Amino acid sequence: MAPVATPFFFYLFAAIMLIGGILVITQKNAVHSALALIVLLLAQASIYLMLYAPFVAGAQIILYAGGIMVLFLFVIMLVSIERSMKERQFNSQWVVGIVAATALGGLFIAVYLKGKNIFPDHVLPVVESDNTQKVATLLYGQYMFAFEIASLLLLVAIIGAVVMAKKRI
Amino acid sequence: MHEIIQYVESYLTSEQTPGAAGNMFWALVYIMLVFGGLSVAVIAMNWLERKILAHMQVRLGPMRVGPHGLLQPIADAIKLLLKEDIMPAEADGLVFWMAPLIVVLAAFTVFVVVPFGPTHAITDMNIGILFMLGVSSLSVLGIVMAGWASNSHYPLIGALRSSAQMVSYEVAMGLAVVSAILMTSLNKDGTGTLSMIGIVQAQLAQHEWFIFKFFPLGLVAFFIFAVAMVAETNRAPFDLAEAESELTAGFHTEYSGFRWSLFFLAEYSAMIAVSSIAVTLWLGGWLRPFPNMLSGSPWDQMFSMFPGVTFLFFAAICFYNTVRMPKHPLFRIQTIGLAGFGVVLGLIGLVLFVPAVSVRIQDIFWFSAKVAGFMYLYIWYRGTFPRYRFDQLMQMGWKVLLPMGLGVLILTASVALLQQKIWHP
Amino acid sequence: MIAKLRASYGSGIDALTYAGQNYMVVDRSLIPEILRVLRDQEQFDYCVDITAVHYPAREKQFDVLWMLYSFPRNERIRVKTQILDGATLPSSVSIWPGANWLEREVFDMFGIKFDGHPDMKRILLPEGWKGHPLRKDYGILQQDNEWVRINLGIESGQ
Amino acid sequence: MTDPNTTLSPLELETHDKTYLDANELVINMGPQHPATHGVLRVILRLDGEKVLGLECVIGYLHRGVEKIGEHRTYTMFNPYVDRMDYVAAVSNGLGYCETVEKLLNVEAPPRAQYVRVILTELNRIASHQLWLGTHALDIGAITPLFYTFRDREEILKIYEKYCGARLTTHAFRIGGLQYETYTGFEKEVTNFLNFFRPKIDEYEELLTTNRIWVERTKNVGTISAEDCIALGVTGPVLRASGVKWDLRKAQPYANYKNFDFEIPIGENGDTYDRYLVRMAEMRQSVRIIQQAVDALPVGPIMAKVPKVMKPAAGEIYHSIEAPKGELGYFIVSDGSTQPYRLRVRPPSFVNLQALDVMCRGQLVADVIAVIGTLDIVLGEVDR
Repeated sequence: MAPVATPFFFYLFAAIMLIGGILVITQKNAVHSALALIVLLLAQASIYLMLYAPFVAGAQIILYAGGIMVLFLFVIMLVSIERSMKERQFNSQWVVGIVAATALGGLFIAVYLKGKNIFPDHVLPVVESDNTQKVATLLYGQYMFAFEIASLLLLVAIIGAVVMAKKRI
Repeated sequence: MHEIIQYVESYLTSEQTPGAAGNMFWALVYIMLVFGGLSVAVIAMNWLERKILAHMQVRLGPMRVGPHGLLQPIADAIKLLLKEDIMPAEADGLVFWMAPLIVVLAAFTVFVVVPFGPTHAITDMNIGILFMLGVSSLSVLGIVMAGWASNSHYPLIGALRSSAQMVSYEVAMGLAVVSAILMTSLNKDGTGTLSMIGIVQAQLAQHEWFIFKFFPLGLVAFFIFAVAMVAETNRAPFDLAEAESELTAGFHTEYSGFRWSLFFLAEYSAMIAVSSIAVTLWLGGWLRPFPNMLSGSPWDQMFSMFPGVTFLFFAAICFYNTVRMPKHPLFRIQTIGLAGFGVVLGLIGLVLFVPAVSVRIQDIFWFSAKVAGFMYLYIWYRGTFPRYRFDQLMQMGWKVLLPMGLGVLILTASVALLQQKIWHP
Repeated sequence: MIAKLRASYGSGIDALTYAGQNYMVVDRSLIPEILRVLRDQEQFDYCVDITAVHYPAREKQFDVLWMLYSFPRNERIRVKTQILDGATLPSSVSIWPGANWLEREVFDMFGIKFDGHPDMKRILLPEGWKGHPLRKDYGILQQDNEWVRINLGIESGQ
Repeated sequence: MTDPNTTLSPLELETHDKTYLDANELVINMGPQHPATHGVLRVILRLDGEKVLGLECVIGYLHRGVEKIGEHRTYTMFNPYVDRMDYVAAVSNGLGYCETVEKLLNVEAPPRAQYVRVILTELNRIASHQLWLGTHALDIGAITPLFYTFRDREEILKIYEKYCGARLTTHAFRIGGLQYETYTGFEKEVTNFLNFFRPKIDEYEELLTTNRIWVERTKNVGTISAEDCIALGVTGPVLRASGVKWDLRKAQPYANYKNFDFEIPIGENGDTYDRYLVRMAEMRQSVRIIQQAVDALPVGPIMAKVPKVMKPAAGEIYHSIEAPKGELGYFIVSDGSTQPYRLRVRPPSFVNLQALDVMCRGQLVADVIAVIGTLDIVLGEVDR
């Protein structure tokens, strides 16, 4: 089939992600920034798709856009927006932020300049169809232990959250 | 001219979905067909729900607009479109405007991967079912946004309720789905699939619908899904968001006119979407009933007659009612209209008897017939059940369906493993 | 029963019967203990109704009545006492919780206060209503005219 | 409801703890305009989150001063007014009033009138219970029973209409008997209705009694003990559902109920589900009574000798009947004139409504709606 992984689409989604990210941090209204974050996540999902990683894209949509962001929205909506909109945005750390951002950007540029020949110059042939199976075999074969550890951690986190949230048990 | 015909035939005989063939034109045609059919289905559902519910409740339902109220949905649609579109003064304009769009988008996009037949799907993703669950879960966002943006209490609580409900029932739903997907991997080389078409073909290959697989495991999984999908679509008896006696209309209280009709459209197409998931995963998608018991060409012949017979049956009903119409000059137009409707249905039925057509159409027919069964169930629930209390709802989701789902998943996995150990060493 | 009560409380109780219905007229001073006794010893465990009657001509303007019923004995009795206008009565909510609203209604309609009632306020009529409608000297028309004058700005609602 | 907080979800609660950290108990208002308060009842709820700590009823929105009107009308003129109190059981009100005045006048309605009165009153009990069932089920979310009950109630109203021309506020009885002789075919129509109605009760029960969701919504909801009932003066089906076998038709027979044999259905838990079952059984009992009454309907006069201008001797009388909602009592003080000197109505709904507080304590907010429904109050009677 005709490849969708054309530069045009890449730049399109990249631009969407950038705009979304900027909106996330600049919006005064928390709900708006959350929505911007959702846009960002969706664009990211489509970039995964362009990388022939449909499973990751699907997981991204379900977990982040579908699940986590909904909970975000809950919490944001339940605190009164009016108050948070009135008060001055909390940005006394902008110096640190800028420093960190520049450092990261510099790192990327350096990698791009120096490490041209580290990366293969041609796209590896990826078969889309067995992508999911590959992920599965890797997760449950090679990285079984790490996977289980991660899930265990999540379980602990969930239980902790429940215990802390529940006032009257 | 000749080329065009050849082109069309070349497609009709192709064994691929337009998406898989990378054929943009046919993909467009299919998108048009699917969305057109969907809209028609929603309109029909609107009329059917009102009529069936009415007859369950010893009423007549709509009778005035057109014969037996057949034109009622259209009248409603016109009314909704002409209605003033009110936006609350304090509402958050952008979000308020976006919410219905998101809901409708999510509800419609799902149908990209719904397989009406081996080749009758817009496209066939290899993460089909994942895609469906993911995109349909996006509609929660729209609901939450709608509730919040209305900047009013009823919608906010309604949105909180319905989204909490949807999020918590998605878990049980997902577990049930996974147990069905596990079953697809029970073939020689033990590779399962997430693609909707692949799932149905797996059922075909295993000569068994997954609802009967590992009896009763498949049945239980199907039951979990069937309950979860009602809660997922906020329908009775889980319609707490729209509980008139408590909240007015839930998250779309402040919406009116066209925006409201978008929510309506989304609700019904979401119902159809989840039903088609259930049909695909457990009821063998487009496969005709009794593939094993009644196999062989004569039976195939007979079953290929079904679509035509069904339409003729509808036509017969129309004619019967035409005869029963009161013989009064005021009713003449209605009588003629009903008769005309019957004639149209009858003609469709006759066309469906043409072998060339019936061969290509019967997949779609069986799929739609199964989905229609679920639609009737929805209406039936609504006519029969009282409403759950919110805590009872959550209890059912987390304390009953979730453990059941986990148990079914584990059992299915172990049984499948054993089977593969024994049959395919 | 009456005899027993008589014996214990002396005069101030006289039992009467009209149309086969027993009622006793009790002196105001005996009210609380009589009711308590009726509930505790005579098993009149169900306070059917509390109401009052207004006799403007009399010097003791109000009759207050307790209508009691005994589930074990399947028997009714009315306790009646006469009080002055403005005089108060002990509340029987502690004896029959159900007396709560009934006493409130009596207060609402007659302006008879009950001491020791949890919240002695109007029940049927809005707060700030003037007068007590079921008194004989309560003029409907004045009330109505006043109301329309205040709320509708017209002279008479009739 | 005027404040949506009445249907807090657990998530909602969290917010309330978040936003007003000091307020762990919130007061919310429900009604007077609310689909589930059956009229203009206003309830102020004190909530700890979803749990009801207590509530206060604000009534009187429908107060029409019936008792005051009674003092200004003659005995005959006041008769139609009583229909407006419990307007879904108008005939019972009429029966109570007429019997009270008859006691005062010391006359007895002739047997035929008695029987017709029993027939109409029991029909009315059925109609009242049907209306209760439909609305109660609707509050809990079941739409269908409403249409079933109204379809069957229609038959009863038709009988009333043919008998006295009115459907709802039927001024059916007169002091001393009846004004109208029954129309031809009355017995037959009533019998037809009974035969038509018996299976219908089973139909309702099929819809609800074993319906899992219905049972979950009603069992152990709004439970009240027999002691509380008696202490609060609660009567009628609510009292019987708590296990007290007390029905004025048996305890102190009026009209001619002693001639009929019927049982008093009682429940044991005193929860909403039992009250539902009790009312269902009462409908069946009413059918029995009506059947007997129709079979034994005597011929004869329908009006006793009562003076045109009624001047009962000075005295006071209290008489009460078993209305569909509970004990409906009339207390009349006569001063020998043509008008009652004092006319007091003892309404069942008014007294039963007091129990709402006790029944809702510790329940969830969504249950308050169910409990209001199961108390079967009529605001016209509460406020009078």
